[in-house]
Amino acid sequence: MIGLTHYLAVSAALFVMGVFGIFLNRRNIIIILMALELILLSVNINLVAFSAFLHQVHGQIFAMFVLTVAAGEAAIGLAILVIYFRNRGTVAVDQADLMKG
Amino acid sequence: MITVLVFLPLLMAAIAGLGGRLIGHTAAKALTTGGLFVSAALAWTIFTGFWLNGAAGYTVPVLDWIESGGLVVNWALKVDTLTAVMLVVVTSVSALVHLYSWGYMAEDPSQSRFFAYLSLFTFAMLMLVTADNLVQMFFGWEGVGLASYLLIGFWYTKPSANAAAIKAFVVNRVGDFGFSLGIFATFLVFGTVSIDAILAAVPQHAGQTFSFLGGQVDVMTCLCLLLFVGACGKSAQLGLHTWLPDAMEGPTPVSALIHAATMVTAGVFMVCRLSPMFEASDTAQAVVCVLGACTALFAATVGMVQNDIKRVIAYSTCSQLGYMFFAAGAGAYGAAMFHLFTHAFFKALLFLGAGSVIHAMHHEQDMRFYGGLRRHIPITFWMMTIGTLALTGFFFTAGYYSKDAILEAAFASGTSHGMFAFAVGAVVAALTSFYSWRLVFLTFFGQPRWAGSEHISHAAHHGDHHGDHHGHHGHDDPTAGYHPHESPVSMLIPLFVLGVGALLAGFVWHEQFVGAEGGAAFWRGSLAFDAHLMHAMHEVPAWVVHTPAVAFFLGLGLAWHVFLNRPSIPKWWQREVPGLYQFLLRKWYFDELYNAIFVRPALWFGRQFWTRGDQQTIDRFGPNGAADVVVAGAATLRRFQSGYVYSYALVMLVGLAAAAAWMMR
Amino acid sequence: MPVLSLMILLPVVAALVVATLPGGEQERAGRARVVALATTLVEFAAGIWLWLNFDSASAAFQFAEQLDLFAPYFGWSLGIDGIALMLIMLSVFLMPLCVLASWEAVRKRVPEYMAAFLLMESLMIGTFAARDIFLFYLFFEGGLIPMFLIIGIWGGARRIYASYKFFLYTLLGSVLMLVAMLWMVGVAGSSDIGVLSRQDFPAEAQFWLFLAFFASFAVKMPMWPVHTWLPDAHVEAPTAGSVILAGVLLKLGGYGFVRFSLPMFPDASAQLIWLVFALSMVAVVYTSLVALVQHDMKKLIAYSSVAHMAFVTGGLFALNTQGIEGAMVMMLSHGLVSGALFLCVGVIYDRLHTREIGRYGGLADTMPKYALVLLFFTMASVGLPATSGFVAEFLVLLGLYQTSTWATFVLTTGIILGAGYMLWLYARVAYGKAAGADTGAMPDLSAREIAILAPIILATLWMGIYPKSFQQPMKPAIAAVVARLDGRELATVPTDMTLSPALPALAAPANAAESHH
Amino acid sequence: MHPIFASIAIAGPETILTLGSLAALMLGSFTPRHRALAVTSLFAVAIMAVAGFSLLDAPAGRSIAFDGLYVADDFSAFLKLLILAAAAASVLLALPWLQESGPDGVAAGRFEYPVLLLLAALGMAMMVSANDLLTLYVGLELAALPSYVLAAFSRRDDRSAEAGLKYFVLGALASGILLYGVTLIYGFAGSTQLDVIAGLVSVQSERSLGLLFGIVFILAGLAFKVSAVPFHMWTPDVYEGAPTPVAAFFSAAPKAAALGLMARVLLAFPGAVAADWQQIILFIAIASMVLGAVAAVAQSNLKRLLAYSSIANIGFALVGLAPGTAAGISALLFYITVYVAMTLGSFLVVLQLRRPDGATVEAMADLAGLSKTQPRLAAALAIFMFSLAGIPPLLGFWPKFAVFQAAIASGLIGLAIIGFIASVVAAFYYLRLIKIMYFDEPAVPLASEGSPVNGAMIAACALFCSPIGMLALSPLAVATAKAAASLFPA
Amino acid sequence: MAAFAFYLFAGLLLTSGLMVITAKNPVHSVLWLILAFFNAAGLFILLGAEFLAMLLVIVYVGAVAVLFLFVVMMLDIDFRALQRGALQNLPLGLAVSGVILAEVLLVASGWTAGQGVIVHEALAGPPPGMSNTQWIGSQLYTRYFFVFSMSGLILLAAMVGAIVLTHRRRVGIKKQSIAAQNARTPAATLGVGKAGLGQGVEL
Repeated sequence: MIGLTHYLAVSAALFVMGVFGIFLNRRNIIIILMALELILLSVNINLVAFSAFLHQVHGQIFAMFVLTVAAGEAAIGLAILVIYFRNRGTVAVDQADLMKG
Repeated sequence: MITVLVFLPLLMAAIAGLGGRLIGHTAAKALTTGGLFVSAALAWTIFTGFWLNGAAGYTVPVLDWIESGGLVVNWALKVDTLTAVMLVVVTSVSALVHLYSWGYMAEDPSQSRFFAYLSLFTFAMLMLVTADNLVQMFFGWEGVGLASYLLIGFWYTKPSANAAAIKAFVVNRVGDFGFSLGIFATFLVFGTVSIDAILAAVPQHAGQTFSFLGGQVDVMTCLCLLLFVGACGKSAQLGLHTWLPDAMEGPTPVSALIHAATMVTAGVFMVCRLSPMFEASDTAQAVVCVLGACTALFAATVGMVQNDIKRVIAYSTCSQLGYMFFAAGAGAYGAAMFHLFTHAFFKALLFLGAGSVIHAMHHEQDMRFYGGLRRHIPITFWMMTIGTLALTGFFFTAGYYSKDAILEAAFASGTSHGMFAFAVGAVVAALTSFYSWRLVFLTFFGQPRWAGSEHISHAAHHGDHHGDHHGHHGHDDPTAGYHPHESPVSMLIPLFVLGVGALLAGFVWHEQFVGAEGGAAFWRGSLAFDAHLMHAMHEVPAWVVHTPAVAFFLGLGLAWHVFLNRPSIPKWWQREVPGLYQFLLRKWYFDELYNAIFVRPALWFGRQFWTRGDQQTIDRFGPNGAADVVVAGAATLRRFQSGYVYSYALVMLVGLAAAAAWMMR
Repeated sequence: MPVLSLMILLPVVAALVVATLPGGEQERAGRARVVALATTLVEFAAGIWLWLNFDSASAAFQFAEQLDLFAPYFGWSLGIDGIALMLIMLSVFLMPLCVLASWEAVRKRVPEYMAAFLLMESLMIGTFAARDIFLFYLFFEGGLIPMFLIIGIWGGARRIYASYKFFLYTLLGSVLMLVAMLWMVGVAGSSDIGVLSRQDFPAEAQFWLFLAFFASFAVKMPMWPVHTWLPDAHVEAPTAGSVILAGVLLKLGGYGFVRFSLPMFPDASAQLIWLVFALSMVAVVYTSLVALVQHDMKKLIAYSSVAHMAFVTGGLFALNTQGIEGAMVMMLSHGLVSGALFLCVGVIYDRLHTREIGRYGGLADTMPKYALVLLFFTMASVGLPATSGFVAEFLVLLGLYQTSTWATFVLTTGIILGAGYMLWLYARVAYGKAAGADTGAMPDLSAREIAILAPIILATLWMGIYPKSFQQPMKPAIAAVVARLDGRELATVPTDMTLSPALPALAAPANAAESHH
Repeated sequence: MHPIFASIAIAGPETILTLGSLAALMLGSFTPRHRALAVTSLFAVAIMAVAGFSLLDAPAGRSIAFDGLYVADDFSAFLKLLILAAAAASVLLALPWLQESGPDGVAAGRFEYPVLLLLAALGMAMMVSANDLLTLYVGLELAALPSYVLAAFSRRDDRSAEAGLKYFVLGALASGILLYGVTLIYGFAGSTQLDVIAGLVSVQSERSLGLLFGIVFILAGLAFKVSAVPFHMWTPDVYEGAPTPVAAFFSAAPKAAALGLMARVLLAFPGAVAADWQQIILFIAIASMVLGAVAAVAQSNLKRLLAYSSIANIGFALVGLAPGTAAGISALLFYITVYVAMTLGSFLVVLQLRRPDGATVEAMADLAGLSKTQPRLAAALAIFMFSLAGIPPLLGFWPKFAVFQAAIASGLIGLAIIGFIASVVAAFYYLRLIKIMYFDEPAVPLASEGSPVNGAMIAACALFCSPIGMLALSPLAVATAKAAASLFPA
Repeated sequence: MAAFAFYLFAGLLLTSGLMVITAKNPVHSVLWLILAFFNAAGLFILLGAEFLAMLLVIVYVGAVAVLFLFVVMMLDIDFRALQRGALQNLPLGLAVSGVILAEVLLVASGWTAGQGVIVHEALAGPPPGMSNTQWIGSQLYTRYFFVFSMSGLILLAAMVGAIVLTHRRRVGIKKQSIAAQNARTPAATLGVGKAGLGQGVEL
C-alpha cells in the first residue's frame, strides 16, 4: 500500500538532490538553476501529497502558485545568467568570485 | 600675641617669596628678619610669663579645619610651658640665623627666596609646636619637611643637593607614614585627635589591646611606637637618620636652624608632648630609650671619621638627638627638653661657626684642607671653642647641665634599658669629646693644608678678590696663596649671642627644666614630669656624677694626642684597620643597604610592573589581546567568505542541518 | 527656572553656534574661542549660583526637574545633591581654564575643538545632575564621543591607539553596567535613582549587580588592572583634554560608586570590600612604582592618578563617614591638582613640544614663576597639609583605618612613594641644569597662563585650609549613604578593630562603631 | 456588495500599489525617454505616499480579508509605513545615480527601476500582511524577484551581474527551503493559515518533529531574507556588487519586511514549541551580532562594511524577537525603524560622495580626511556611525536598549551581555570610519554630488539619529507598542 | 498496480533527478530534467491531481525546460573548459547532504500530523460531481483571488526584469517606422534639379 510516507520520502530525496546539486556543481550555473527546479518539484510533490491525503484542494493550489513562481524565477535566473555570461564569457560557478572576504 | 607670633613669619615669607623681585633683596631680607625678631621678642615675653609669672596654658582657636563624622580638627594655637620653651628656641635661633644669613648669603642671587624659605620654615615649626591636635602637629611636621626640602635643595643646580633634598623628604615621609598611622590609630582608640583630650583619656585605655595588621597588640604600645616612627624620621634616629648628613648640602645657616636647633628636635618635642602616652607603655619607652642610645652611639662612631666639617656636626646632632630620646625613654622628659634647649644654642653656634669657617675658606668644607685657621679667624675660633665646650659638656656650660641630667636620669631610672642607655651615653660622651675636639684641632690648629682644595685654588687663582695674589706661590705653599678673612659683623653677632647662650643657658635654667621641685612648677603638667625620678637623679652615686667629666677629658686628651701630638696616627689607623675605618666612613653602609633593599628594587619593580606587568601582561592579554582575537577572528571569517556560491550554500545548509538536528534532541 | 536644564543645554547650543560660525579660518577660530570662553564662564557663574542657593542641610535632590519627555524609556529628571553639586562645580570651574589653556596651544580646527569641549561640559553636568538612572547612563556614555574626538583629532603621535583604547575599554565596562541597570529597573519598576537607592535587592542579585557596575566604574576610575587606558589616553590627549580627563571624567567612576554601588547594593558593597581593598592596595603600590620609572611627564602623572584614585576607592569602601567624605574631597582635590599638573605640563609642552622629562631641567632658573607653581602642585599632589590633597588623604586613610588596618597600612605607603616620584619629577624638571639651549631659552609663564593656574592654586589652598566650604554641602548626602550602609555585614577581612577589654565609657568614634555591627 | 470588495478595501495599500505599479509601467513606457525615469520615479513615490496615507486612517484593530489569507492590523500598518518610506527613499536616492550612469544610458537609468521597486514594495507589504503561508510565499517572491533584478541592474558591471547571480541562486535556494518547511507545516496542520496553525499548535501535547522541522526550514528561509547568520553569506557580496542605491534599498525595506514577517510567523507557533524556536532565534541572534561585529573589522570596502553592519544589526533586532513577548516585538519594531534611518542615512552619504573621476566611493580609505573636505557629510556620517555603534545619546542607542530591556525582562541576561559585548566590538569598526574621516589627512578630494533631495534626506536621517531624535522616543514607543499588541490578540 | 506505478515513477524521478545534477553536458541535464517532470506528473496523477499534472507538463516541460534548453544552446558555452574544477569540499557537501537527507527521511518516515488533523489513509478525489480541475477553478478565482492577482504581478515583474536585464537597444540597426513612412509626402522627398554640365549633382 503506497501511503503518504512514500511520497514524502520521494520528495525528501528529491529535495536533497536539489540541494546537493547546488554545491556539487562547479562547472555550470545552469545546472544549479535546474537543481533549484528540482527543489521546487519536491516541494510540489509534498504539497500535492498532503493535499490528497488531507482531502483539501489548498495544497494543489499552493503547488500551482509554486509552479507560477518557479516559472518567474526561472526567467529571472536565466536572464541574470545571460547578462553574466555576456560580461564574463563563462558560466562556471567557481569563476564567480569577484567579491569575497 | 601668639597669633601674631606664629603668622608674622608666614606673612613675611609670602611677601618675600612672592614679591621678592618686586621689593628687592634688601627689603625682603629686612622684612623677614624684622618679623622674626618681633616674633622672638614675643616668644621671650611668653616664655617669661611661664617662667617667672607662672602663667596658665591656654589655647587660641583660629579656624575650623576638618570635620567629618566624629572627627573634629581645628586650627588652634596651644600655648603652655612646653610650647613656650620651643617658641623661644625656634624664634631665637631663627632670628639669629636670619641675621647671620645677611652676611652668609650676601652674594647669592636668590637671597629673598632663601629668606622666604627660612621664614616659612619658622612658621611651620611654630605651627608644629603650638599644635593643639595631632593633625595640626602633622601639618607643622610636614611644613617643616617642605621647608627643609626646599632649603636643602636651595642650590638646586647641584645634583647632590637635589638628591639630598629628595632623600630628606622621602625619608621623612617614611616617618610620617608611621606618624599618620599613629594618628589614625589614636583616633580609632580615643575618638579624637585633640592632644588634651587624648592625654586626659590615656589612663582609660592603658592596658587595652586591639588588633593591628591582624594581630592583637597593646593599644598604648602600638600607638606610641607608630608615633615614634614619625619622631624617628624627623629626628633622624637610627634607621631613618640617613637624610640628615646629606642635608648638609643646604646652606650652612639652614643646617644650623633646621638640622640642628629646631626641626630635628621636633621628634623629641612630640614625644615630650605626648609623654603621658609613652608613660603608659613600658615597651614603648624601652624602645625609645634603646633606639636613642643606639643612635647616639652610631652617630658618634661615624662622626669620628668624617672629613666634612658640617657632616661631623651633623652626626653630632644625630648623636645628641639620641641623647634626648633616651632621656625621654628613661622618663626624664624634662631632661630631654633641657638638652633640646641647650643643644639648640650650642649646636646652632657650632654650625654657624662652621659656616663662618666655610665662608672664610671659600666654601671648602673638607677639614683635611683646613688647619691653622685660629690665627686667621680668631673670633670664629673662640666661638667654635665655646660651642665645643658646651657640646662636650665642659663644666658649667650649657651642655654640662643637660648631659649630666640625662645620664643621671638614665641611671636613676633603674630600668635595664635605662642602665644600657647610661652606659652607652657615657661612652658616647667620650666619643663626642673626641670628635668635637678633632674638629677643632683639625680646623684651627696645626699647619694650613689648603693647597689641596679645589675651592681654594679656584678662589686663589681666578676669583682674586683679595688682591694679594702672587703668581710665584708654588705647590709647596700650604696656604696656596689664600688668606682667609673673618666673617662680617652680621654673622658674628649671632655667634656672640649663641655663645652666651651656650655658656649660660644650662646654668640659668637647669632648676626649671630638671630640678625636682622647680621642674614640676615650671612644666605644670605640659609634659609627664616625674619628680621622683628627678629626686633620684640627684642622689645617684658619685661615680655616675663624675662620669661625664671623665669622658670629656678622655676624649679631649685622645684627640689632642692623635691630631696635634702625633698626627701620623690617623693615617696609620686608616692603613691598619681599613675595614673598620671604611665601615665608619661609609656610615655603617646604611646608604648602600637602603639603596640595595629599597631604592633599586623599587626602580626594578617599577620597570617590571611597567613593561612586564602593564605592557606585556595587562595590555597584551587585555585590550591588545582582545583586539588581536577579534582581528584573527575577522581574518578567519574572511576566509570563509570565499566568494563561491556553493560554499555559501554549504554554510546555509550546515546551519539548516544543525538547527534541524538541534530540534531532534 | 530650570537651571540645570539650562546649564546642560547652553553648552550644546553654544557648541552648535561655534561649529557653524561664519568667516575665514582665522576669524572662526577667534570667535570660537571667545564664544567658548564666554559660555564656560556663564556656566561657572551658574554653578556659583547653584552653590549659593543650595541648601546644605538637606540630603534631598535640589533644583529638581521632571519632564516625562522620553517615556517609557527614561525621564528628563534632574536634580542635585551635595555630591553632585560639588562635582558640577569642579567641572564648571575647570572648563574655562581648559578653554584658556587651549587658547594658543590649539591651532588646528579650533571651532570643532571648542564645540567638542562644550559638548563635553554639557555631558559632564548632565551626568552629575541626572536623577534618572538611564539619563545618567546616557550622559555617562555620551562623554566618550567628544573625548574620543578630542584625543583622536588633537592628540599626539599615538593618538589613534589611545583614543580607541580609551573608547572601547570604557565602553566595554559600561555595557555590563547597562545590563545591570536594565535588570534593576525591570525589578524595581522605576528608573529613578532615588527610588532605586531605597530598593532592597536580594543579596544574591546585589552581588552580580555590584560586579556589573563595578566593571564600569572600575574602568572609569581607573582601578588596577583595568587602568592601562589611562596613561595612553593622557599622554596622547591635548593638554585640556588631559585636564578634563583627569579632572572630571575619572571622577565619574567614584561618583558612580557613591551614587549607585554603595546605596543600591549595600550588602554586596560590604561583602566585597576585600576585592576593592585588594585592588586599591595593589594599585597604590604598583602604579606608584611604575610612575617612578616613567620618562614621560604625562605618563607619570597619569600613573599617579591611578594611585590617587585607589585612595578614592579605598575611602569609599571604608563605608564610613570619614572614608566617604575623604574620598569625595579626594576626587575634588585630585580634579584640581592633577588637572593643574597637566596644565603645567602643557605649559612647557607648548614651548618645547616634548614631554620627555630628560629634555627639561633647570626651569627654576629659567622659569622661576613656573617652577614655583609646579612646586606648589607637586606638593599638593603628594598631599602636603594645607593643600586639598592632605585633607583628602587624611580623611580617607582615617576612615579606612576603621575598616581595615591592612588596607590602610598599604595605602599609606602611597604617601612615601608619591613623594618619591613627584619630587624626583620635580627635581628633574625644575632643578639641575637646563638640558639644552632651547630648554634654557623658554620664556616664563605668560599672564594668560598665570590666570589659568592661579585660580586652581587658590582653590587648592582653600580646600586644604578650610575644606568645610566644600564638605558642608556633601555631608547630608553622604550621611544618607552611610545610613544606607549601616549595619551591613562586612566581609571577613582582617578588619576587626574592636578594643578589648571594652570599656563602657569608651568614647569610641561613632562611625567606626557603626560600620562594624 | 460582494465580500471581495470589502477585502479589497481592507487591502487598500496593496490595491493602490498594484494599480500604481501598472500605471507606472504604462507611464514610463509612454513618456519620452529622457523624462521617463524622473516622471516614473516621482509617480512611484507619489503612489507610495498615497498608499502610506491610506494606512494612516486605517481602521484600528485587526481585519481579516480574502478568507483569512490576508490580515490588516496595527502591526502590518506600522511596518508598511516603514517599508513604504524606505522604498520611497530608495527610489529618490537612486535618481541622481540613475540619471548619470552610463553615457549611453543603457546600463541603467531606466524607468523600470522605480517600477520594480514599486513591485517589490508591494511584495513586502503583502509579506507583512500575510495571514497565510501562501500569501507569505507569494509576497516574498514578489519582493524577491525585483530584488534579484535590481542587484544585477548595472548589467554591464561584472560585479553587479555576479551579485545578481549569487543573490538569485542563494535566494532561490532559501525560498526552496522555506517552501519545504511550508509543506511540512501544511501537512502537520492541514492548513497554512497562521491563526489556524496557532490555534492547533497551542493545543498540541506532543512534540512533533514534522512541525519543528517545518519551523526550522521556514526560519532558515526567513533568516536568509534578513541575512542572519548562518544564512548571511550572500550579504557582503551582494551589497558590494549591487549598485549602491540598490544596496541601500536592500539594507532597509526588505529587512523590515522580513523581520516583521518573521515575528508574525513565529508567533503562530506558541506554547511549548515557542521554547524551541526561541533557542534558534537566540542562536542566530548571537551568531549574527558576533559575526557581524567581528567580520567587519577586516573590511576595507564601505559597502561590505555596511553589509556586515546590517548583519550585526539584524542580530540585535532578533534579540527583541527571542523573548517572544509584546515588549520584545515592540522593541524589534523600534529597532528596525531606527536601523532603517541609520542605514539609509549612511548609504545616502556614500552615494552623495564622488571621487574625482566621478565614480562613487567604495573604499573606506577614500573617506580619509572627509571632515575637512566635506564637513557636513562627514558629520552626518559620524552621527550615523556613532548611532549604529549604539553610543548614547544618539538615537541608535535606544533600540539596542529596548531590545535588551525586553530580553532581560524575559531573563535572557546572558544574551544581553553577549550582545552588548558584541556591540563594543562593533563600535571598533564604526570608530574606524570616524577615525578615517576625522583623524586622517585627506587623500582623495571627494566632491559632493550635490543632490538637494538626497541632501535633505541625509539631513533628516541625521537629525533623527542625533540626540534630537530622542524626542521621537515617546511617540515611537506608543506606536510600536500598539503595533506589537496587535500580534497578541487578547 | 498503483504501487508498481508509484515505484516506477518514483524510481525514474529520482534517477533522472540524479542525472540532472551529475550529467556532464548541460543539454543532457535539461533532458533529464524534462524526464523528471514527466515522472513527477505521473506521481501527481497517482495522487489524483490531474490538473496539476498537466500543468506541470505544460508549464515546466513546455516553458521552463525549453527555456533552459534555449539558453543552454544560445549561450554557446565551451563545455570542455567547464569539465575542469576540483571538488574541494565535496566530502563536507556529501556529509551535510547526507545529514539533511537522514533528517528529512526521518521526518517523512515517522510522519504524524498534528493532533486534531485528519489525514486519510486513502486518496479521495474532489467532492462529488466535481472534477479536479473544477475543484481548483472554483477556489482559485474566489478564495485565492488576491494571491492569484499577485502571482500575476510576479510574472509581470519577472517579465520586466528579464527585459530590463537582457534587452539591448542595438544602435545602428534599421527599424521600420510605419508612421514615418506614412507621413512622407512627395514634397518632402522628391525634388527636381538641374545638373549643370560637368558639375555633377549634389545629393
